Amino acid sequence: MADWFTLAAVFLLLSVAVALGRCWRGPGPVERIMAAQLAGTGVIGVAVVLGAARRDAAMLDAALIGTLLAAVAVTAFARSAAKPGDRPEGRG
Amino acid sequence: MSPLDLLVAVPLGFMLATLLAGRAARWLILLAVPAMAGLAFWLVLVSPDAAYLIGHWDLPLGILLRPDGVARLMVAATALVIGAVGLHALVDPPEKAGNAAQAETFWPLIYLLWAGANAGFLTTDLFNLYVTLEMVSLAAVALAAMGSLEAALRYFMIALVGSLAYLLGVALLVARYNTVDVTLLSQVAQPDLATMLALGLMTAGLLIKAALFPMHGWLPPAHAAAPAPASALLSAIAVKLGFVILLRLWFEAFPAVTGQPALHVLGGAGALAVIYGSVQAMRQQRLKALVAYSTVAQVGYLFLAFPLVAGAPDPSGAWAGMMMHAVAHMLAKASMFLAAGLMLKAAAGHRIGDLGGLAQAMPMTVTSFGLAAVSLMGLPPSGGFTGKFLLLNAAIAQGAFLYAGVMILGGLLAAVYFFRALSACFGAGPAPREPAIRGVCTAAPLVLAGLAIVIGFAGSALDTLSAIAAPWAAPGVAAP
Amino acid sequence: MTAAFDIILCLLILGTAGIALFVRDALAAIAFFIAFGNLLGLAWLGLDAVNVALAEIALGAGVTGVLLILARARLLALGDDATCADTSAWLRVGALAACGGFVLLLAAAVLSIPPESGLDRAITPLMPALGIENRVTGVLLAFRAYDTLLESFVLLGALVAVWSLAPAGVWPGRPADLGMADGPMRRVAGSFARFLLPVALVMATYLVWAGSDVPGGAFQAGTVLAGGLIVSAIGGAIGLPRSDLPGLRVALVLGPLVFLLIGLAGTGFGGFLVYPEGLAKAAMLSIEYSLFLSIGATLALLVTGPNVIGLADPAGGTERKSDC
Amino acid sequence: MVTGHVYALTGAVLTGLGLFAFITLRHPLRQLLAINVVGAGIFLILGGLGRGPDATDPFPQALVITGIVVAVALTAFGAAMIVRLAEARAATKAATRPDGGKPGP
Amino acid sequence: MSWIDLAVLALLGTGLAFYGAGSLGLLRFPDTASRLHALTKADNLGLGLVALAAALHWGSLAVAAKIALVWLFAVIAAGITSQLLARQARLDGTRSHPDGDRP
Repeated sequence: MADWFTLAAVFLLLSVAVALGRCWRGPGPVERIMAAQLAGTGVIGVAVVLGAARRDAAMLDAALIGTLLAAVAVTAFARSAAKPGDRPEGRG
Repeated sequence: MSPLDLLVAVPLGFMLATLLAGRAARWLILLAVPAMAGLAFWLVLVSPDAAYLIGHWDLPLGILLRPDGVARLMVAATALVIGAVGLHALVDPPEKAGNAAQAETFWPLIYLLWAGANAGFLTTDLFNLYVTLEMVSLAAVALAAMGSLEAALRYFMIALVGSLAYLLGVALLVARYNTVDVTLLSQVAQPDLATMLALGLMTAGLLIKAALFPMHGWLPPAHAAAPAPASALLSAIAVKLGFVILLRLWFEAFPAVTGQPALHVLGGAGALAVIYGSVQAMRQQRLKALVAYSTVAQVGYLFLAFPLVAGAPDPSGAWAGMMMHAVAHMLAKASMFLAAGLMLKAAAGHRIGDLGGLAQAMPMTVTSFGLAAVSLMGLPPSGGFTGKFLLLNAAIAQGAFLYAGVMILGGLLAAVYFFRALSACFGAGPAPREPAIRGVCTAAPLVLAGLAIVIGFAGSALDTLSAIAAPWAAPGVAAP
Repeated sequence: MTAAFDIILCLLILGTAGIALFVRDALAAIAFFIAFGNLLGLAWLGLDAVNVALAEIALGAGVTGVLLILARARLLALGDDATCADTSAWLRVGALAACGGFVLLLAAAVLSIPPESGLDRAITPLMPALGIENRVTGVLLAFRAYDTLLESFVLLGALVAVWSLAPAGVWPGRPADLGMADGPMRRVAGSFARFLLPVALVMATYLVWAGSDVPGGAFQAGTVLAGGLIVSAIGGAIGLPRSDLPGLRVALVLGPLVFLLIGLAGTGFGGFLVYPEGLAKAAMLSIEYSLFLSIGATLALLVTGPNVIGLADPAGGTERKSDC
Repeated sequence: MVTGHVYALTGAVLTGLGLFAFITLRHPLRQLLAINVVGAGIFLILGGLGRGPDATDPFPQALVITGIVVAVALTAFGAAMIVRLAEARAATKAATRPDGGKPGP
Repeated sequence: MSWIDLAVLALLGTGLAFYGAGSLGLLRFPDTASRLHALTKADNLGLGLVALAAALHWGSLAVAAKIALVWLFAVIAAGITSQLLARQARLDGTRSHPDGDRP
């Protein structure tokens, strides 16, 4: 059974590679961020699957931290992609 | 209670205290100076078997602190330099006019530098040394950035590369020997590919940090542009940590790996540094750039001594000369940067030609500059003279006349460029600006320069001190 | 099958690193750097080094990534898009030859060393005395606590160094506001932050607590806390504090201070950083809990950068108080 | 080929790749990125060579964690310096313009 | 091979299929909105199914809870980010020059 999970991990890595291809091609920042986000989800999937293959529950903590900080990074991306011309519209 | 850990813990405590004290932080130096001076004095007198493992965890896991001769001398000199610079900065604010951020952060940064330098001098653990190296680099870059952000960024990048080269070497050693302790490595080191590559990488990284020619490029702009107290700390202390780690590597951990040719590469680079730094110093028009290039030359002597120490039948003379030179340079160069800072505040401009009339306006400060120059040139009686004399002796005894010639030439060139600056001070010039300088400011460089001279008379005491637990004396004596 | 996983992962790591370094667009470079960091985290999982994987995913990919994103945004606002000018072909050829030779030499050295967990044998018998199971935490907080102590000061020192860069006239002000410029996005990020901050706090506490026995620890936990704080600042849920706020200073100093005091208290039991018998776990937990708070605050402020007079919005950026 | 060597060799290549990028890239932010890649490579060498038959040595693991924290601290300081330098340059450029530099309200 | 194992394999396979479809969709779809669509599918369903497979395989309630937490976080994070990105894409779309220009 563990082998099946490792196989799944390999497959997920390949799908991460495909997502990264989109990230490379762009064209816009939104595409790049989206692709990075998908790659992040793929990595989380690999962590879960690898944890199952090796029966190491601590790897799930890595997945948990990964989701959390990926969300932080995407939020920061979204903030930075906003052009200097965009002023706040209605605050508070 | 041991001075070995307190010398690190106390400055760290002061760093935290400055962060909590806010604007009153600067006054803490009045407490720190006596405390650290006392601890350094204690360390100088402590018995050689005071070496101990932190937390009592045995090697290879734990970290060994050891009060050998090098550590005693460097820690004491560091206490003198930072103490004097700190008191100086208390009276004469180091920051750019009106920059409150610099005024406040200067203090925690010098305590970080102090703790990092002491920790680095005392430990025998190569990974621990990496952390202390980063403490010192971080503080040094931030202090340099108070003068020129551009020069500091360049310094930062190159220092990072140096750190990583060092870290890569440490990584290879951990993997190869399962230990990073110098005393253990000295027993197991083999001259194989991994070890030689590790030693080469670490040496290259540390030479960047120590600014040995041709890796000196970052030093003159950073040191010349920083505020005077910061320049003093950078030239006196930040550069020396790399040198001390190299001593530990070349003479203690890997004497079985380093051969004569490699030692002569270091010595040759040192000789070139002496000549190149001196020639560049002669060509400088700005006073602080001159002093900064003089550091490039003086660092050269430290490495020129490497083959002399290794080649001597009885290395004690060359070893003492090298350590004496290092200490004398710390004191004299700190003094010189402080004096130069005061002189430039009073002078009409930053060029050497603008110094006219200063000898009358601020005789004490020009005297400090002159005394520091005497030691750096190696004129008797001074620490610089004793150090160079011992090295020269060793060189002649070994028939290394090339090194001897470079040392003599370097002294002559130093005389040329320092006399140029001094004679400008005595020359006529535009009336200097009102030197609104208080006593401590004048006293700090004077005391440091005076010490650089006085240690020339304490030659034999320093000789004994430098020989404590020296790698060539009795191998393995330091292990508890 | 495991070997295939290892090799594909390593190829992906090398590929992402190459693209992160040499792609023209800076945003893509950072995106690839984050992907690279996450894949490295997987590599550490592959090596069964979960502690490091947590640190790499949290710090190496997460915090460094956010840091670079924000730095790039500030540079872009100044008209610097951080694309690389082409360097001369000769330089590139020379560098390629030098680095290629270096890699070959390094690879030969690496292959000459057989991989083994040599110090494991020395560590395992010492663990029962500490009362914890996680050997990495044991190394970090007992055997090499001195390194960790100094390291916590490096982190604090980096923040002081960042502070020292503030231009004249803005001290003690605030760092540049991180808030989203666009109103609706700000609201989305704000509600996300109100969810994330408590979650991050719980999770961080869990990581410290778990760190004694299973992978985790103060640095990983502090990073999670920092992530929560950064999102809150972006969403406007919390305002950035003034640099001289006494409470902030206490939060920053707390961890290193507790660490230093426990270390000094050890003098009473035989030496610096000696933990009293039976109390080792309590001492380590106290250090870790205080350290993680300080690390969280320090990392969050490191990411926000020095206090700044924004050129795009003079004066406003430093003094505006964000509201909830 | 052992698992440990696969990762350690990847680390070696990463180190060289980062070094090459550091030499050939001119933008300081990119150089900072390159330095981080070099650091990651070194850590991977440490971890890979500490990989035993069924566990990875906790000692190098702890060193790597320390190294990662130091790297993040220095990266943050470096990024702050890069941004401040760009701002200082923009400010001087703006100050030399006739309109006094500050953008209008 | 037990029934549970078969179920695990089925879930794993379906999950991986969703991942693959999401990645391919991201690569092949013509415009931003449909790519975003692909992204959320892969995020939620792919990871969900794979996580379910892992939880079944583990057979421990505590671990299953943790896996559920991972999935929950991922879904929430994906929801937030797709909102942010959709808004960003709309802002970009209203401008005449999509990328790389500055006022």
